[in-house]
Amino acid sequence: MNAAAAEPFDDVRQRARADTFGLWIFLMTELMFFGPLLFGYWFGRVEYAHAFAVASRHTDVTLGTLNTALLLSSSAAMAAAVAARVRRATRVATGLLLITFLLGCAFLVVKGLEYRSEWHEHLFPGAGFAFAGEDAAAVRYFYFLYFALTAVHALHLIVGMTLLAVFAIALWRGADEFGAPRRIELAGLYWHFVDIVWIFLYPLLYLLGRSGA
Amino acid sequence: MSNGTERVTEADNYLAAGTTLRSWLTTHDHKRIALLYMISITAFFFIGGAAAVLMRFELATPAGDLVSHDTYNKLFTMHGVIMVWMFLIPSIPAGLGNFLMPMMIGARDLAFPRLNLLSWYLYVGGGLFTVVALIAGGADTGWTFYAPFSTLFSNTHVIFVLFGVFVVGFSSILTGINFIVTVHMLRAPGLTWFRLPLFVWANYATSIILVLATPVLAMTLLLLAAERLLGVGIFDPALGGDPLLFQHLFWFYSHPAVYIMVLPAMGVVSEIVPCFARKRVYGYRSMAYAILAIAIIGFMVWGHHMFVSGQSAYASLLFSLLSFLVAIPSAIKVFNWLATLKGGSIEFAAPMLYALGFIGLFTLGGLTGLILASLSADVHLTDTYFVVAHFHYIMVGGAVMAYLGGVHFWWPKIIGRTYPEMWGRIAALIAFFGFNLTFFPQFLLGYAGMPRRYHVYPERYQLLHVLSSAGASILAIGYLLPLGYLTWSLFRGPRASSNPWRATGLEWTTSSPPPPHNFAQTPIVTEEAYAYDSSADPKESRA
Amino acid sequence: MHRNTRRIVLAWSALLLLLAATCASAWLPIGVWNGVVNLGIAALKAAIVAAVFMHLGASSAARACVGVALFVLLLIFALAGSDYATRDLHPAAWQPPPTRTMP
Amino acid sequence: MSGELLLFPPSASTAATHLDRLMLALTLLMSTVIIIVGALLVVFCIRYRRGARMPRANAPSRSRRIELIWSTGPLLVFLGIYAWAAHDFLELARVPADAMPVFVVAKQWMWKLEHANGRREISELHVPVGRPVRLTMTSQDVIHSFYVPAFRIKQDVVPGRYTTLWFEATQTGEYDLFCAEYCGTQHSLMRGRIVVMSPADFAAWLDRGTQQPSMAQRGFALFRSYGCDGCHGANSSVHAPKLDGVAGRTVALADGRNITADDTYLRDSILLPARDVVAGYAPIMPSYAGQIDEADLMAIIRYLHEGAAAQGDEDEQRH
Repeated sequence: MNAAAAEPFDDVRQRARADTFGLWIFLMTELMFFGPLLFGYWFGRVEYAHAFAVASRHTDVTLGTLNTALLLSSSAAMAAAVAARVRRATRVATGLLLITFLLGCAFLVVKGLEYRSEWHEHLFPGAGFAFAGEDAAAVRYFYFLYFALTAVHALHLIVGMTLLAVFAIALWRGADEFGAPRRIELAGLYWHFVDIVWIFLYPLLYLLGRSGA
Repeated sequence: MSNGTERVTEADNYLAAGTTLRSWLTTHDHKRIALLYMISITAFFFIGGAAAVLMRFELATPAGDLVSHDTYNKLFTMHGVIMVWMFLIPSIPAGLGNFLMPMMIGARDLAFPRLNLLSWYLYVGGGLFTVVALIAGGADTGWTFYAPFSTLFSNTHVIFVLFGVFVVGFSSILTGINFIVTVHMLRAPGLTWFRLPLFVWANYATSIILVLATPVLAMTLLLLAAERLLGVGIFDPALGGDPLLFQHLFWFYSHPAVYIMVLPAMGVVSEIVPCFARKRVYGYRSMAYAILAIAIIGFMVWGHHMFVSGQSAYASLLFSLLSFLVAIPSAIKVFNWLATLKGGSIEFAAPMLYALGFIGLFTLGGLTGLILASLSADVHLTDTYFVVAHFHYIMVGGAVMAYLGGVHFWWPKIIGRTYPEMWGRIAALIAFFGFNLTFFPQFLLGYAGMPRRYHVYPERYQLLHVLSSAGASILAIGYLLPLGYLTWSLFRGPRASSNPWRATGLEWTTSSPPPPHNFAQTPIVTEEAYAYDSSADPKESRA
Repeated sequence: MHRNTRRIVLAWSALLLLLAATCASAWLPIGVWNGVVNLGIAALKAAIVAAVFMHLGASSAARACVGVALFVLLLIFALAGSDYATRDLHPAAWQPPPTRTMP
Repeated sequence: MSGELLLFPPSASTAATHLDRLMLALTLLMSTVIIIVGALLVVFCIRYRRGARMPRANAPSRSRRIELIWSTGPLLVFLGIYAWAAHDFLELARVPADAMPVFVVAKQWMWKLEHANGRREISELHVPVGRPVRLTMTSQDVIHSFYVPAFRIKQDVVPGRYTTLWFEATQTGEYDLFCAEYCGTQHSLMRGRIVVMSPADFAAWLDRGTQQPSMAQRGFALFRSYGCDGCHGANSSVHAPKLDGVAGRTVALADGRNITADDTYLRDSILLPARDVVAGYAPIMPSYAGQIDEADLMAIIRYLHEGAAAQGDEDEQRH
């Protein structure tokens, strides 16, 4: 009796439903993980409404919109990859996984560019924070949340991208068992969750106060 | 259901299924992982307990003559952190729950066996890391880590302790996911939701809290560490933040956490009382709904920790009302346990003594909780020993009593040997008496105005402190006894039959200790849980 | 074009259109309604991703999961929010004491 | 305080009498419930122990009526307790208008208190009996908590904002002051005394203090020494808002909002002038964050409250 896992499920279909349900619960824990940051944002927006509007006008909305488009497209590519894998069109699925991975890389590159320009403008909320306008403390509070939210999101994105890379390489090398359709589906669920988080971060961090209200 | 009483041959017994250390450390068997958990939980319990005993000796005298201010502050932080995260939260869900959940629903194992092993490694890794940090320098912030003291003014190993607790948090999350999926998808045929034992209900509701509240703690501790390391954050008033923001986020986790600690204990008591009263539990359906109600309303009451913290008066009114509502399901459960006793045929075995002790002490703890939920009383009593006594009545009087009761009740099933019954009863009585002598004087101390976390105190409180310290040493004996005779029973206890207490429940239908895959073939469930009949006079004596 | 792929492309174009809409609406001087419109569109986009890409419609257990999690998440905003909404004293600026003791 | 066994702290304030009445009722209620539950537990255990000849045939295992009673019953009792306690709590929250102001600055491990006429005390507070006293408190470092068991009052002192607390002593004597929120190494030494005196003794004590200017006068001196009057003075050429009588007035801000200039707003404007700029003025005021001590800040704000009276008035200003 080796230490192999006793297979608690009788059939593979039930195993797949359990994995999906388990992953959905995990995604909900990730949602709660973003909770405190979102509440910190809500607190800042209520207490320092004016300063938040001023600060968010300093974020680069074109790069933000571009990033959102990239991530939405990567989500679509991922969904197509999952559909292809389920249809056993492995070649197509591998290609689409690669496209999703590249779109993820593009997102990180654009994000890196944004970070670099904000670093030069001394907007990083560390010791070197310098903001000419009024109420620098509240602007610094906004920028802490901006960097915290985008950094935690980027971290989750990187985890998703490594998953994609591993599956793409496995399928490329023909390891059909490792790259089973239900596993690709699970990776897809995780990727779509990371995309949904960004869908909400985009208006909060980039579109607030654009209209000068 | 076959009521096999034949002795278990060496071969098909999960304990003998591999004796090398590697077989234990890489096991996927939920029963072995449960044992690994119970060993590490017991070790952490006695480390935290040692810190408590040291504090009680220090507090026997008004002057700070045993340990310095700093050491005392580090002691109560160590006691808090270890007892909350390393003992109370994992004890019943991860210890007993891991062993029993699959067996009670007729499954071969949890839904994700490998994830279960990972959660143990996260628990032991995070736990050891925290204990080393606490001993090697310690943190003096209290287990509540209030900002801005923990972020700007404490110069101790706060970051290490935060990281340790952060890792242990993920172990709870994984256990929660495992339990929820298992209860939903792996129930034996015929085992509908309302035929589940209440222990399964309790752990299911606890898993919902674990899964939803622990991530909030993880992010809050991360923000605290960021503020302490990088000087950036949302809690530092100089940076536009608000210290009460930390308290809101911390208590949003920590109040549901106290329900994580007490709900499984209620589940254990709901198993023990019907078995030793030989009677079906009273109002099974309302008990199940009460468990779910506690889990959900438990998320809405955290503001009663902040009545005097500068929170707005209107929010305090709202939280006080919600805190009174969450007390209703607990009251219903106590009445149902009492009603189960009526008309039963009660046997006072050790598990039953622990369960009866739980009912009494949990009721007193709950009632004093109501006093603290009353707004004007809380203004006087919060942050005093009244609060310390209240939550120890629920945690030690409730959760620890139920944990010990559960360990004694399922010991024959887990180890395959019985413990010395007389010693079991003596230990339960000593623990009950020692507990009351330790914590009842603290209610009086609290009302007399003795603040919490005080290293030195005015002389007029000394007599009550001496009583409490005396009680603490008796309580320590009450906890060391089981360590003694249970270890003896491990090696030389008489072999146990598969159902020594003639209890209902699927875990008792298989052999003791159970085979690696629990059941020869998956059992079919045909009737309600707790099919006891107190009028049938017990003929054959217990094996 | 495979039936499934057509649904995905359709959803993708809807998402991009909504992105353009929310971005454009940000410049309309409609005051507080900006926030409402932006978050509304974001919720719509999230719903599309969840329904079409994640097949949330298929499993009721997952829907229950999302419902409970959102409810509990909103509890933080509702109850802690009630404190901040009704707290009379605004947080005054705090100045670190002249001699700051960093660890 | 002698070391005898103390079960009940002295009841020396209006809040204490209300609280003791509530506590008596709660203790009686809770002890009856615990006695009933305990008695039922013991009686059932004895009567229905194994081997006792008792009728056990058809013990019911659920009854909707009983379960309804024992859930709505406690609910009604709980709502009653809630209403009573909430009423007392709201009384604690409403500060009487004629309360004597005392300013408290909590600092790691000591209390600095200051009366309106400038008399300062460290970890001791002298108050007259029978007169409401309002404490305006802030902290210079971590969260502390002003706790007087004899008055049954407690309020956390949070850095970054003012918290208020009021009491009315009903009995002369000396009572303990504790810090109830853990605040670091010597948290248990951050204790003090509240000395309640008769009004006459208090007035004498207030004067006998070392002759020093009233708080408002000290505030005026600071107002000058920090150069505030350079811009805000009556005859200054700089375009800055005039401050006489500003405290309590509604101020129109540059971004269209108008707020009442309470203590917090005045304090904000000194430390973060650029946040709420007054309409019609440029944000050119330098920030004084990190330069003015909390106690001096309170003195300046006190001066802004009393305005011109404090400038010319040399003799003792009794409040």
